[in-house]
Amino acid sequence: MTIQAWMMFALVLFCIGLYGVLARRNLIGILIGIELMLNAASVNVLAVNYHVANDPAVGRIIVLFIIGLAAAEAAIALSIILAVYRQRTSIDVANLEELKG
Amino acid sequence: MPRTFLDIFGNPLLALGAGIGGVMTVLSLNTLFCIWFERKVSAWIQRRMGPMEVGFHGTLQTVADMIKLLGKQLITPRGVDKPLYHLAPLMVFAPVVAAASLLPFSKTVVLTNINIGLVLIFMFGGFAVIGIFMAGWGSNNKYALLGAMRSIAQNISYEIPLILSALPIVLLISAKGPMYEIEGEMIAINGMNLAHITAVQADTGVWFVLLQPVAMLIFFIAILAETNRAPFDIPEAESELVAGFHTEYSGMRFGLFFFAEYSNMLIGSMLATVLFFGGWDGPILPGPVWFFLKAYLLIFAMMWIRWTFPRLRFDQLMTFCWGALIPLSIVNLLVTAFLIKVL
Amino acid sequence: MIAAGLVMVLTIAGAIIGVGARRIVHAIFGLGISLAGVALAFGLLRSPFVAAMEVLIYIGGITVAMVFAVMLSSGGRNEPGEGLLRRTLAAGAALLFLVSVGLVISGTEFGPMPEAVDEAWSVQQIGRDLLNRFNVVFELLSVVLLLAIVGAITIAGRGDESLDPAAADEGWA
Amino acid sequence: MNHSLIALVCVASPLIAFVVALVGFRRRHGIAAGIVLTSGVASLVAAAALLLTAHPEAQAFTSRWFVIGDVSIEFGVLLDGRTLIMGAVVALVTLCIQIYSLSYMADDPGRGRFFAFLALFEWSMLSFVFSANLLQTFIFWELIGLSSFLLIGFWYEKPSAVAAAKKAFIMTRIGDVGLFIGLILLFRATGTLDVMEIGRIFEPQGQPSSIPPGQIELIALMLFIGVIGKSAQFPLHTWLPDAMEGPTPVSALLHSATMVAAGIFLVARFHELFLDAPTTMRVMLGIATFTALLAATMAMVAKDMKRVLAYSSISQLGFMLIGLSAGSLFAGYFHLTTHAFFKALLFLCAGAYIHGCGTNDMIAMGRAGVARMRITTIGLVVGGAALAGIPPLAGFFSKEQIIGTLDGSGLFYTIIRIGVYAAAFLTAYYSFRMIFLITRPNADSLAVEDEPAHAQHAGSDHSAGHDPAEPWVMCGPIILLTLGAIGVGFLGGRIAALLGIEHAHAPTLAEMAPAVGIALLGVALAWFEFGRTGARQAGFVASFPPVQTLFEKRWYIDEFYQRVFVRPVVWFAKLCYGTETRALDGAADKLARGVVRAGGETARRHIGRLQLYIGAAVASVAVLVFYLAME
Repeated sequence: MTIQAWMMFALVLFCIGLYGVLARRNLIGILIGIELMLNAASVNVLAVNYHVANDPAVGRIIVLFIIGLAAAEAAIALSIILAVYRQRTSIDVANLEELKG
Repeated sequence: MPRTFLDIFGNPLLALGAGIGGVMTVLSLNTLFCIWFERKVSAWIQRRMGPMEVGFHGTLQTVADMIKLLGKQLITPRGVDKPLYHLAPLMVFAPVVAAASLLPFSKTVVLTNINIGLVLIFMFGGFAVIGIFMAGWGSNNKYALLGAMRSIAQNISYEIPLILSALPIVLLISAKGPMYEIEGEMIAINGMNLAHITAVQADTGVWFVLLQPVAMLIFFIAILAETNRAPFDIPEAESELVAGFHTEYSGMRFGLFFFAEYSNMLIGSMLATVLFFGGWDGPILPGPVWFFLKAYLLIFAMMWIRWTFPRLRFDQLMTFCWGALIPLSIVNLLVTAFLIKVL
Repeated sequence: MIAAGLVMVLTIAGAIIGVGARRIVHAIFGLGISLAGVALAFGLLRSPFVAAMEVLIYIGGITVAMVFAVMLSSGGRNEPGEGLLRRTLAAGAALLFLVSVGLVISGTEFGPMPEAVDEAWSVQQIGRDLLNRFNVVFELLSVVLLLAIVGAITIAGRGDESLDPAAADEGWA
Repeated sequence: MNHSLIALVCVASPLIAFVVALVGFRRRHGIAAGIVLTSGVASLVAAAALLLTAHPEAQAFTSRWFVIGDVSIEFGVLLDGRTLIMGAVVALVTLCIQIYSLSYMADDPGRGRFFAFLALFEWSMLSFVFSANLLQTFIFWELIGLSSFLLIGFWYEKPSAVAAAKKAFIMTRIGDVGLFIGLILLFRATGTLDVMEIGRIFEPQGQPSSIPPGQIELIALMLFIGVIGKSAQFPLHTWLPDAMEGPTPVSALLHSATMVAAGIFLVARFHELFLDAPTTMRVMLGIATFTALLAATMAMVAKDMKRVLAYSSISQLGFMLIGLSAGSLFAGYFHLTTHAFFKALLFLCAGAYIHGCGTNDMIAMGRAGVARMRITTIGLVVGGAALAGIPPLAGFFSKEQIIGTLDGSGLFYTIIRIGVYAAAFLTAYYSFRMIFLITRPNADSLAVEDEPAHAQHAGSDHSAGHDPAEPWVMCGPIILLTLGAIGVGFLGGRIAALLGIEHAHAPTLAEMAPAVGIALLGVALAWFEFGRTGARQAGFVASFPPVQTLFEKRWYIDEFYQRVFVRPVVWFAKLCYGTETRALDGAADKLARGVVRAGGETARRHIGRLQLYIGAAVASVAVLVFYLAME
């Protein structure tokens, strides 16, 4: 596999995640899309790490950091989702438009 | 150092096939044996005879049960979430097989010799959670769902002390490194390689249970919880939840859950054996025999506990994990690290 | 080559289920499949440890947490699907991004693959770098995780308060 | 048991007691007091053992704390004559005061905390005395300040106590800046932080060649500024009289062996350095003499017993500095030692009286008949006589030594000598004024009581009628210190030997004569004015009302500070506050309100569809990338 193939793969994964973020109305669905995008970034980093980088430890550590941050982000996002649900008994973004202003 | 199946068979596909075949055989025999053994142990503890009719002292009873299970009608209840319902037994079962193939059964031959075997085993343990949830959710049954929720909460909570109590071993091994001589051969030692963990114990003659008794206790308790054994069998507490997440499963699908449960017990015991009891290390008898002997002693201990202790309440279970086991294992880890640094 | 292709197909199929499934629970399982595929891809990219961490944290942690969130919130009721316009717009934006960045990728020349010693690829190297070179980042990440835990508990706990006025007196705030 | 271990016990046991008592038993007073007392006994035994088995030459036991560049910072104990004597005195006096506090503080709701702080104080002082390193010296110097702050402000419900604590802290802090600069300069000049090493550098007769004389003068001056703050010399002396707002045992501790003694001890510690700075020594001599005189005049007219004692402390500290700066380590150090005993004794007596009759006013005390507290009164007479310098009590020997050292000639020394004689005379006068006012009350005299509101002790509901009680727990320390005040004076030879000085100045009768004469003159005047039957009980200063007022108002120094420093600072602070709240905050508020309004306006024009925004952003990025890729 060439680096281009891996990067295209990551790009496709990223765009699928992007579609999820843009299209879903369910907050958890949006979170799923975000996770996919983060994973695409990880794949990209590791592909570069494998094919181009001189020091292969760095890329893997970056991915570990991404995973850790994703865990933190997911925890916060899910707790917000729960709080929103308790407030509105719905996790549909359409109902959150009153967040404005 | 041990040779892997890949070394022996040459062809990766052939090695894979042989490995899966071997592991499946071992796990199937284990299940058959354990079911009989459990019945006998419970009978013995309750002063009864247990199965006596089929075969010598009922040894063939499980086989008969198995045939009965195979012949049963596979009922798919109405309203189940079909893909999840059907995939669930597989998702519970597959990680078990994968995990079993990572353990060093003998001194000379292992299935795989991976530097991060310990992490991989925990990783496969993490997979099983998804399977349980699929079963509970897919069944479209409130008891199954409640059972699954409890099971997942319990599993992910107890995974933390499980890993934390294994880490001191990794520290102990790594402290011997980076190069270590085993039988005249210098190897780059790795704390997460299960074969290395066993080899170091066999080489020094000190089983880690002597150095890490606290970690061993925590590990054993966590394994009891991870395999949903009593006194942590709340996810399938009969009086509350019928049969937990596999309430709606029948026939051989149910059999697969059963199979996975007993296989998990075996893998947990084997992992404890590798980490704390020197794996295949032992005098006179060949390595694999020692290995299984130790593992089954631990399984016996699990059964003994199951038929002796009452079930915990769910909040007690969680408090015990977060309030006692995790702090204790962290303290144990810190003390170990400190001592290694100082000594 | 074949393995990589299979992994990619698996990952993308999982991702499509993840963003396309009507039932949110199915979407989560799609995400799980996709994450497993990503983990396999990590393995192919010579980073089995990262792959193990990916599975442990993403599948064992994040998807499970999502499942819990589903069970604690909507309970997996069937939501009304997204409108066609919404989906088209989203797909358009994503496609636009795909095409333009894809053009950039395909137009870029990458250097040759450098030779790295086996030692540099080992797990030990990750550990050493994590605690030496990237020590500050590591510490920062632990702080972030701690804050995330505290924040998550606070936010989720405050919801309880609004439901149960008696608990409000004990109060998290 | 080797010396280092004993020294460790001596220094560490108060710390342990402090931590245990404060953390574990703050609310269980009995246990806290027990722990602290045990540690006090342990310290005393250790200090006594060290003193009795002392080596003739200095020893230092240190261990490395950290290294900066080539300088290694060592922590540890330095054992030589100076530290051993001071350590023993500190341990003994502290223990006496701790025992005394058992009774004095018996009803206080916070006495667990009190005892813990006493232990902290003892630890700071002992560690300071024994310190082998300049950094350690400075750290514990500051800790002494902190613990005295805590103890002076112990009754923090009382605004005056809080103000006094703050005043003590801030005034001494002014000096500490000087000290810190001095220590840094000293380190720069010598390149070492080791106290013994510094002693060796300055030891040889004549100045060390490596350091220019001007620099030595500067270092000495800076150190002396620290001493001025800590030991309450003019012009930073005003905190000490106020510091009696703390419980009386604290005053006893502050004025005798710990807080103020630290400054004197610092001069004694670096006496070699000071000897190499003759100009600074003259300045010190002048300031010390002036302080001694100034404080004595204040003590003459004060009615509050603790205030009299506080002024006398300032005055006596001046005497010590006179001895030290006149070039005699022994004279100053000897007076420091003896003073610790009789001043602690006098404060404990004052505490007992206050405890007994509930007022601080000596005239009221006398009229309430406190003289019937026999043991306390004996202690008062002995202590007062020792303070006055009546032979053969402790104060006589040391003061005689100090007067004896002033053998320089010239106008400066003549003035100094006259000042010292005057101060000694006034000392005898005011100490016996105090004794007579208490022991020979005279209802027909002109003496006027202050308002009884001054009653300071917490449980002060004692009526004047019945015989005040003298609990044995209070009497024990008083008796012990009485014996000390009588006996320590005879130990001069031993102390000189420990300090490594030949007892050079063995006084002859002729040399003693001026000191004794002056003291007796003061006593006689006091007798005439206060003691004899039918005395007017109004001092001779009362005939000159302006002078009387001047003395009573403490020479208007406090007022002067209030006008010159405090008011401008307060005014400036108010100005800053006004600027801050009105101008800056107002501006910031306006700015913030503007931002909020702008945000509100924006938000109202906002449709709240995050996904649309994300999509738009991504699409624009994509277009941009596309454009760039096409370039």
